[in-house]
Amino acid sequence: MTALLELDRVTRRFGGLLAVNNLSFAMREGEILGLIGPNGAGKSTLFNLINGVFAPNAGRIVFAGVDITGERPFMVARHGIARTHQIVQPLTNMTVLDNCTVGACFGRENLPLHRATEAARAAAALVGLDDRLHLAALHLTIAGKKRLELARALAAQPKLLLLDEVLAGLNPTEIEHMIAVIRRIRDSGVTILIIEHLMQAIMSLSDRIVVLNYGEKLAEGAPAEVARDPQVIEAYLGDPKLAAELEGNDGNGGHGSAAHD
Amino acid sequence: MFGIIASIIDGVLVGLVYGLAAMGLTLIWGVMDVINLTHGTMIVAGMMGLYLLTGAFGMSPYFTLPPVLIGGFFVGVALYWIAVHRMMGRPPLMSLLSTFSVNLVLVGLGTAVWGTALFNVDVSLPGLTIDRYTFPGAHIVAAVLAAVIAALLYAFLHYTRLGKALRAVANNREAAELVGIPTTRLLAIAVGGGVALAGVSGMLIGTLFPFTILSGDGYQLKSFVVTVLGGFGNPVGALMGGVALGLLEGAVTPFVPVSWTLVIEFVLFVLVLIAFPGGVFASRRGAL
Amino acid sequence: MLRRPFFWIIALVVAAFVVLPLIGNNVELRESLALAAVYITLASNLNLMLGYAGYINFGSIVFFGLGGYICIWLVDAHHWPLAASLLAAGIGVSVLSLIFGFGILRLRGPFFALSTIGIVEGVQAFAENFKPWGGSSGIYISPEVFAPLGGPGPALWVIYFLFVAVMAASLFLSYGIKISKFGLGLLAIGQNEDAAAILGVPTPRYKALCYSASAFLPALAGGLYFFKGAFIQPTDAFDLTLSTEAIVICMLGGQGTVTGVALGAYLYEELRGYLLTSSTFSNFQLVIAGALLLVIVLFFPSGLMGFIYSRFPRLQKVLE
Amino acid sequence: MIDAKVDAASDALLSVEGLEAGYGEVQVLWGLSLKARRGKLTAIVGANGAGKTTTLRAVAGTLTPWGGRVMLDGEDVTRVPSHAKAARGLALVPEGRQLFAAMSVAENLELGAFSPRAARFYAERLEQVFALFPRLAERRRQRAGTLSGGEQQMVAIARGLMSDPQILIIDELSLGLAPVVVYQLLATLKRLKQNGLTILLVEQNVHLALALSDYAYVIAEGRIFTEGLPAQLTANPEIRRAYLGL
Repeated sequence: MTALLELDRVTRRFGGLLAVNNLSFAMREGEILGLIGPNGAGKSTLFNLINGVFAPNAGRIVFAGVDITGERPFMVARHGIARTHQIVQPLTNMTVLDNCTVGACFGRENLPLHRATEAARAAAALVGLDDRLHLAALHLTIAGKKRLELARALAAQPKLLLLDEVLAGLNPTEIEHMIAVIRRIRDSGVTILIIEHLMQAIMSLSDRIVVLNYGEKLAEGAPAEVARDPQVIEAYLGDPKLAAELEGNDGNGGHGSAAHD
Repeated sequence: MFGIIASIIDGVLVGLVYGLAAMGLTLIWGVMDVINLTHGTMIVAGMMGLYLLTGAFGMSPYFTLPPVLIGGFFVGVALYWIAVHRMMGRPPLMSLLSTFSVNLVLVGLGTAVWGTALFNVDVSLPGLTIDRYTFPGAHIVAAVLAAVIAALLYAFLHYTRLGKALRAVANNREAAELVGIPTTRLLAIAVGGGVALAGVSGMLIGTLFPFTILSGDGYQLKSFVVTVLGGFGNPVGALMGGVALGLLEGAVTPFVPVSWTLVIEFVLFVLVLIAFPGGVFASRRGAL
Repeated sequence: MLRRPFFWIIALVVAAFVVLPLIGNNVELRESLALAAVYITLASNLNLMLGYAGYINFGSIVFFGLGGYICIWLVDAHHWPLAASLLAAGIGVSVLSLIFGFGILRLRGPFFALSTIGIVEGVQAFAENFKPWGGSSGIYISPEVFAPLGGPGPALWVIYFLFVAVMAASLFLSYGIKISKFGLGLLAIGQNEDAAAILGVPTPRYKALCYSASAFLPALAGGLYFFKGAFIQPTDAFDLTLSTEAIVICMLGGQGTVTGVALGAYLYEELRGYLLTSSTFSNFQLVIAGALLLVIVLFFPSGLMGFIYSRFPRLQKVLE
Repeated sequence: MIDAKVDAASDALLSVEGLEAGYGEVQVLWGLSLKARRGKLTAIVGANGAGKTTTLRAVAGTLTPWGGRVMLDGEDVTRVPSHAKAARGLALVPEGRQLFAAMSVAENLELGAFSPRAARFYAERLEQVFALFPRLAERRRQRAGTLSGGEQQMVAIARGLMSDPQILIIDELSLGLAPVVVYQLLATLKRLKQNGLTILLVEQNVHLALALSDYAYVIAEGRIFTEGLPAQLTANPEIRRAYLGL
């Protein structure tokens, strides 16, 4: 098995809620795997399990042949897994360069400071932040902060990159730019697991898609297959049959205009 | 043997008063996640209230309770507007620093006026003698009063409109605002209530032991220990924690020099915190 | 480090501390500068925790007092020479705080701060009950111990230069850490501990090391301070006023900056000197310190250096 | 009483005009306008991060708008604090329920009627709410935090209703709920509407939202992307594309 990342029956509970339930999948080296599902399906929890913010209640997570189940986040980072956050987490009062240098210093390569600075500059350049290296992170726009998340993760020179909604909140031009950046990163040999709500983007970016719903795997496959899957359509758009039924229930007008097939 | 049991019982009596003090700390923490570092000084303020009112106006010690309670409430409301209000939404360390600095000012003023003289308020009540052991009357009265006030607080929080609104603010501030509760005013009331409780417990402690302007630190530490034992943000837990601390003090006093009790309590404090790293409170959050 | 201008700025300050009191054998200035050196030492080491890692240590005085106790005890009871006693005090306190640090630094934010208050109470109670340290009456050392330093008079000069050396070491340590990888990790922890851990900063180890590093030089300063007074007792050694003042100084100058803390220490010392001599304010030292801190926390949380940086952004590169 | 004379504009109970809002330095809403008409159910749909929740927070006042106006029943309430809006009959059922988790169901409902106006009708309202959600009557003594997701959403809606609202605003009704539960809740909303309540619903489940609403807005990037009668919108391939990328 040449899987870079392998999840084996991973489960995580929060109180009575099964956030991730008996989930298994594997990632090949060099692929982009898209992770989709409705809000609350367990996608961000899954990221937190992989990079050690939470430990799973059951199951195993194996990365590059090493069992990393239950390791603390800073140990996971050292193995070569880097991530971005859905809600950006910049080191607010530090400069863009310092933010990236932290990533480079403590990432997979564990670089000394002077070499880390070079790696940080390169990562910032890749995402197009090289003109704002000495700006404090808090002064960046939301798009800038999203790019910073990515640059910081890249500076660690990871083998696996976890991207959590890097496109959300960006305008179309910024999205286009970000997609190009993600492609470039993949071409440089980094494996990518990406959560995204912008369907067009994730469908075109991903080699394969895993669909989560209620913490379980609903479907897995090529983007086109997944998009045709009736279960997936239901999870996203809601059940058309239920909707029709509800509409049929409507006794006395009030919203007759809502009729549809 | 009865000596030890008597010592434990006496410890529990005093522990109830410590529990009341901790309720003041935990009320503020539970409602707004602010640790009030003026707590110890507010306890001393209650003691001084007792001393001054009994001395200057010749009031009977226990009749100083209402003025101390009311005065404490207004001092607390002022504390909210001066040091806490601007800290809402800033990192928690900032409210720690702001209440810390107010405490410096208060302690400074207190020592400038009164120095470090030892004060003693004599309540001269008959004790209750069982076998050869006498439980001081003041301990019994203070414990009963503490228990009554704690019960009243519980009733206030659970059976009045304002109390329920306060708990709602503790549970979920944004939702409280959405159902029409003026949350800022309630935060001020919570600090007022917390300080009033600290003051009253100080007044009660003043009837038990002599004190100085600087006695606050030790009692503040006890309040922290009690709060951690009972679960942060949980007033009933605080009372139980007080009893537990009193039990412990009563049980060790016969064997260990008094000056060690603070050390033992501190070690307990750290151990409990470490055994439940954030957990004791996390699991009890919103238990108010 | 030698190539950076800031290194030479520190060196210049230290040189001034050495030279100025020697001009005309100015003993009064020497005593005032000695106190400033103590403030700078305490504040800049506190700054490692407060300004870099973002953890408030209300009880930094423990390092100072415990260092004093170990040093005095070794000098008095075991007749160790001063240098060895100081070193032993520094190492002893650092090791103790490393062990403590791994424990209490598992507590986040306010809980860590609370436990540092508890540590002061705990250690003070220990000192009051520990017979070899004289319990609550403390330890007096006989003036004979000054003999190897050339008698009481010259000894004061030696001690002063040692104070300055400890201060210099504190400033260089602060600066050295700030420009190192270790410092970068600490700053990241101070900004956002969770994000730092996810980026790979080994947070538990770094915090404990920082706590321990911030203990060493204050312990030396404490050893010197009480050696100079030839007397130590629990209420002096663990007086919270000094830790409090260190916090005020950090916040006044600007937490996280080396210059700010030194500047804050100097300004605070001046202010305090004025207040102590003025008849109105001499009793209100704590009140003034508290009011000052409150105003800073409420209105100027980034302190003097924050103000300077915002006015002169270029200075940020020169004055760390 | 003067039904015939009211024109479409004054028929709006809630009207939002040119709303701008954001967090920190980040602007999320860029001049968004919409109306919720009396006695109708108006839906807002849109992708994640489009600004739906921000819109509702700015309307309810838990987020201060940067610009634009919020009119409730003809009065400008843009700067009215959140708790005072609640007293004027604007009830927001926030995303993720936001119950008073450690308090009982009954206490949650009682707090819903906190404003003096609502407190007068407390008993009457409680009866109505229990009739609407019999399950809550059974669970009235239970801590709200220990209920199932669907029951929690019921409490959240019921708490909103207890304030005797003129308009009930619901954010992400179906979030994390099983379809059958969502169906029941939506059926309840329909009954409420038939009783004359004005409802503004934000919903990810486009099919259900459109099936139930009288008028709908599609938000994208902090602006109104398109609006119209549900039938017009469902026929629109743009919406399918925005949601599934087909």
